[in-house]
Amino acid sequence: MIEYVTGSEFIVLMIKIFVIFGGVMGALAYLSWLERKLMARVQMRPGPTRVGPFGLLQPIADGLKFLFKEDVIPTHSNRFLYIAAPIVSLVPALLSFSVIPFGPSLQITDLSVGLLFIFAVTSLGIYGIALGGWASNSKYPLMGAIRSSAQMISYELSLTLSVVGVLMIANTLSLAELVTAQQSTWLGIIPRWNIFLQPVAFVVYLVSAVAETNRLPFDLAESEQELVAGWHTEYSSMKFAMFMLAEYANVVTVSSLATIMFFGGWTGPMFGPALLQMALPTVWFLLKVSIFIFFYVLMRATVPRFRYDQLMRFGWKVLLPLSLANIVVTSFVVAIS
Amino acid sequence: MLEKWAPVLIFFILVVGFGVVSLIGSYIFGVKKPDPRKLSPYECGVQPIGTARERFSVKFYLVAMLFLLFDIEAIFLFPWAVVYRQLKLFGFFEMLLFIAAILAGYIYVWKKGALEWER
Amino acid sequence: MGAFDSLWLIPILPLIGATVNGVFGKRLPKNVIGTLAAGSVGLSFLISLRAFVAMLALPQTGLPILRDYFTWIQAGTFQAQFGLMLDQLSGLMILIVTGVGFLIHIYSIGYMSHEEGFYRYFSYLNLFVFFMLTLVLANNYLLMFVGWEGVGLCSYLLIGFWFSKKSAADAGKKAFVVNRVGDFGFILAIMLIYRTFERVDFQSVFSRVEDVSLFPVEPLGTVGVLTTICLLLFVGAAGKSAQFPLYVWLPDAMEGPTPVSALIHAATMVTAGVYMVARSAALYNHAPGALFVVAVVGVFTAIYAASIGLVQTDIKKVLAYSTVSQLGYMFLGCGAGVYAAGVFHLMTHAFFKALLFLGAGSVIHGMGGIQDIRQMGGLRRHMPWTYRTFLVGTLAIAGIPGLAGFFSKDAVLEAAWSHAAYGKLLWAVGVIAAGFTSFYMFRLLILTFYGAPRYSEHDVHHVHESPSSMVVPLIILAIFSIVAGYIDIPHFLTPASLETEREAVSSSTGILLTAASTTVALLGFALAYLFYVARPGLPDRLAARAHAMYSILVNKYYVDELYDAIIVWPIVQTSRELLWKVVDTLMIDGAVNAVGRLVRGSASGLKHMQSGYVRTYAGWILFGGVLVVAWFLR
Amino acid sequence: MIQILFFFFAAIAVGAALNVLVQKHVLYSALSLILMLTAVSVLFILLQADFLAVINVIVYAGAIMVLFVFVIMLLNLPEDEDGADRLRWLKFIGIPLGLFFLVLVVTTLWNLEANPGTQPQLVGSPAAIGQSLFTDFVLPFEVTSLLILIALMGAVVFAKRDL
Amino acid sequence: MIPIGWYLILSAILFLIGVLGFFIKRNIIALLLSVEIMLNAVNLTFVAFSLQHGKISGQIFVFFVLVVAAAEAAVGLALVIAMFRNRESLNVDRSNLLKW
Repeated sequence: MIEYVTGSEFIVLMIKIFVIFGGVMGALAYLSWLERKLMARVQMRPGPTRVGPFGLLQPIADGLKFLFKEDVIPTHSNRFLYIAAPIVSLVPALLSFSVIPFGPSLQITDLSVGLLFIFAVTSLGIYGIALGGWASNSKYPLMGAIRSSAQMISYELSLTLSVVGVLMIANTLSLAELVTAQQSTWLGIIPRWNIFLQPVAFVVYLVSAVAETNRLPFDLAESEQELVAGWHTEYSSMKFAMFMLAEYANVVTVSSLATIMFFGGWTGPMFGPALLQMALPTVWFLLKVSIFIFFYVLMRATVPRFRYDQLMRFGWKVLLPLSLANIVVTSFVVAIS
Repeated sequence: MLEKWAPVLIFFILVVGFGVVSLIGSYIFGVKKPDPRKLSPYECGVQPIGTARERFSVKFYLVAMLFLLFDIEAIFLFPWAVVYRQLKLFGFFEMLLFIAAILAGYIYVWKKGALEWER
Repeated sequence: MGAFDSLWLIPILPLIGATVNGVFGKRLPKNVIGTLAAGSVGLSFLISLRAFVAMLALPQTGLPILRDYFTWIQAGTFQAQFGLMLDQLSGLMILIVTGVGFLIHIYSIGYMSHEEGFYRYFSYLNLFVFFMLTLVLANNYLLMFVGWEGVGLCSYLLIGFWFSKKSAADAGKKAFVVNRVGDFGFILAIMLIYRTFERVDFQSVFSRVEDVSLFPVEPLGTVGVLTTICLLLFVGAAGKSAQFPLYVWLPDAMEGPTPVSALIHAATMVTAGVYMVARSAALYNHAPGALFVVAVVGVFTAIYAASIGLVQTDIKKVLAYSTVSQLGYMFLGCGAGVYAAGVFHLMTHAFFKALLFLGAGSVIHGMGGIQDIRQMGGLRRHMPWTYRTFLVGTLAIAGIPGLAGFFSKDAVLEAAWSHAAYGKLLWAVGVIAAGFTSFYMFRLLILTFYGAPRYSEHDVHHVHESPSSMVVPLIILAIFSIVAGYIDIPHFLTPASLETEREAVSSSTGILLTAASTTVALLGFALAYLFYVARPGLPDRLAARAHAMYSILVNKYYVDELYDAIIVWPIVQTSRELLWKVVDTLMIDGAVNAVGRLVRGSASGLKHMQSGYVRTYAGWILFGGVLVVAWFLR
Repeated sequence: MIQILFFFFAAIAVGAALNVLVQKHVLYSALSLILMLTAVSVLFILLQADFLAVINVIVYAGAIMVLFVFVIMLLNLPEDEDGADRLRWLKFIGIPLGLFFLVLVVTTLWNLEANPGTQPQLVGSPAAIGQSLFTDFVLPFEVTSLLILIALMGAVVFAKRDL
Repeated sequence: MIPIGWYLILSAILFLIGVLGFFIKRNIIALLLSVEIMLNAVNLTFVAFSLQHGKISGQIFVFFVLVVAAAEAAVGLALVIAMFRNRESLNVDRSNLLKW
């Protein structure tokens, strides 16, 4: 043990962990800024401008504000669960980053079951929502929590099934191997990305991912006009911040997964000096992810919300059969080729 | 083997630590001015009526149940997909049979109206 | 697909028909049921025909055609395949079964049109055809036995088709029980065959019989074991083909619908015994003793049944005894070693006896159910087509030259004559039986169709010709009854190893024999004419004069009564007095009741364990589980 | 190191399992159970069964326990079990019996002198499991689908009022 | 390396806790939870033996146990709902009609 901890490998690992953790936390903070700014642009508003240039210091100000806000715990709530819920929500959301490959070597650990690991930890995130709503002992949060968790598990199904088609082609559950499998090109130009082989799976994945993260047009859980703020209506200060952080983390996770599975992860054209070559994959990766995030925000700004029955019907009666059909067709094609 | 998992454990401790520390920080730095109105459940400004612990439609249970059973199926699909190229056509047909059985259940559920949210 | 690749379709098609009709028949309209039933058999006939024609084109060495479909039974070294075998013999048989069967299906559509259980009838009939084809096409004794039992079952079902009528139900039971006696012989024969040859398929058995050194002969000796096998097989054949003394079920089987009598009890099932003997020719040829028994039983049955037929008054009973008698002929032919003659007669008999039965059915249909020929007469005018075809049938069975029956009967008698030891005697008895046949058939014809009507218009409202669906099959069968004799069946069949070596009957002797049998046939006709046309009072006076003889004949030699006294009555009495009152009531019921009391007594004590609380049940489970673990870890 | 991990997570598992029994409100019991099975999953990892560990979390924590939590939240039970326990005597039989069982097992295992350590060569990778599951265990696998089908139908029939 | 006996003892302890849960708890959902504890304990033995014997089949069994657990949970909880509808209570001791 001592050798392990003092070994150079361990030090590299710790550096990786802190780089990724810090980077992710920073990115999540600035995601809120990005979202506010973009939304405002779409609505012909300037967005945050006061704190720092272009409001760039806004997230820091927000964070400080959260820290100093009064922490309200409603009287009739189940105190222990009420406090535990935000952590239960945040920890799985952040834990996913331990296996995501941001670059060829910028990955904390490459598990042989990496993809399933992400599914496993995100499936735990549902407890944060369910318990948060329940522990508040209030009507809107409970309603929002139940709705939200039902929605999440409904779409988690199609999300899980849509991935199977990709796995049939790649034959691995390790995220790093998933990326390297897409490294080569067809005809020297077209990258060998799975999006070209599994377009249906990608569409199903994308829709499910939006629903899974409770974002518009699937944000039924917190639809402001009906449920105030959904499961976190009663939450304030740092606990609220943690719910928000978890949501953004989930957005980044599903976007990263989409990049890894369908868009070749960190692969991309290589050029320039050695130092640049080291950084390029991570740049490509972040670029692809940010396109997804951009898309998310635009969706939020433009698409109207579903009705709950439409939402459930869409998930169960359209996406689920579609993903099953995709599996059957893919397996047939793979089997005969 | 375990070397692969050790970083996960470290990261886990880090993340939990972050959560706990920030909660404690908020507890320390936060203002505390409790007042019964503030601590009562939010109900758009009016006095809360009745208990919040209401019973919900059984449909939510049905959704969770369906999810559970389909999830089991998905779990079988993962190892299958990973070894699919070795199994060849045999794998295709055995999974076809499996999916057919599940599909029968799906159609049953659909026909029984368990997927309807309108009513 | 080659002609032989579709061999399996031949039996399967009727099975499909039977299944569809049996399962969905209740909801189908009658014309669909009829079309389905007749169509499946008709299709089967066409496939059979194609296979038959293709088989004719093959060289002799290419036969038989064998198809193994799957291993049916596998137990230790014992193996039975589900396999079919096609050679000249089975090819001929499937043509007869499907061809005659098809015509009778067509006929039945008209005949049964007003029946309640229309679908049930056709389902049974199709099932019967399936089993019969299985029997005929089987490539081993065990599968043959399946068909054998299957046709027995269908026969039982069809005889008892009008099961609400006690006599019909009883007749069905009788047929079943009597057949069981024969089947028992067959089962024993199969066991002995397996024990001797260690195989049950025809090919291996027949090839091993040639090589005597291969099979164990203890304790019976080579000839002894073969004779035993053959005799046991013949017991089976006698049961199915209604030979003395197991013929008693067949006349009673006339309780079934008439087309059934035509199909099962004249043309197909009853010939299964003959087919089996002919199929086992390779065995019989090595067991001359058994062969002689076959001949003697055959000829005895021929004359015995014919003599009963002389005095019967029920139109179907006459034909039934005639059938028994003709089956005796077939066995005579086989027993004399000329299997081809027996099979030849089997074929011609299938045509004309089916024709006669269907004709009789047509008469009964027209008369509104009356079967007693004493109440008929003069039907010639009302039912011209029935009359004409019936006449053809009569001429054919009586052995009038030029028709089918003449040739085949001649072949049989010639075979009998050529028998080494008792040829002349067998021939003489056969000829007398032929005379009897001729007499009772013409008697039947005259009493039914000639003279003045003896029925009252009060009983029979409107005597009418039958619908065309019934008449057309009659005409077709009549044509076959005429032309079938010209087909040289004996020559065609001989290659199928059906022949023993014998000196051929010289042509001059042959002509003499033919002349003699023809004379006897004409004599029978003349006598019938004398008795029932020229001097109508004569039969009664003769009956009065030879009263004892007459009553013996009318009462069928009191065989049924004898069976009743010797077999049925003792069994019934033993069952009632000993088995029921002592064994069942006292011992079995007593034991059962005692067990019941014990259980109830202990249960009323133990029931308190069933508290209804899940957790106490779990407690018991834990208790048991811990005991088990403790047992293993002790 | 690995022993420390084992004892740590074994302790969590046992503690959580005991907590399932101790808690008055069944929702807390369910949450405690989730903790327990997560600990068991970690033990699976120590036993080189990575795939099963992840699957265990996905199926148990992600699906089965969600179902439990849903039902508990839907039915919204009162905290205490009503009425006196009429079957209190069961504890006095069940607990000693269970402890006897435990003593039996533990002594047996403890006395197993030639107690070999676990062998490290076997890895429960998804590919290995898939290979075995879809070739040697095809029949159970297909039968499983029937089990799921029947469970589906049964659950719908029981739970849905207006059928 | 950890001796397999440790795993088995741990599994036995967990199993025993599940069994005792069956005797102590009266809430039917708690009983189902106890069953899940027992199933998990059994899974642990399966995996331990799988590693011990170097055979993957032990892990396959766990797979099937998971399926059974899922089916049991789905049907069992459906029964719970049906029971609650009729009795407004989840106390198993109140459902004791199934007796002599």
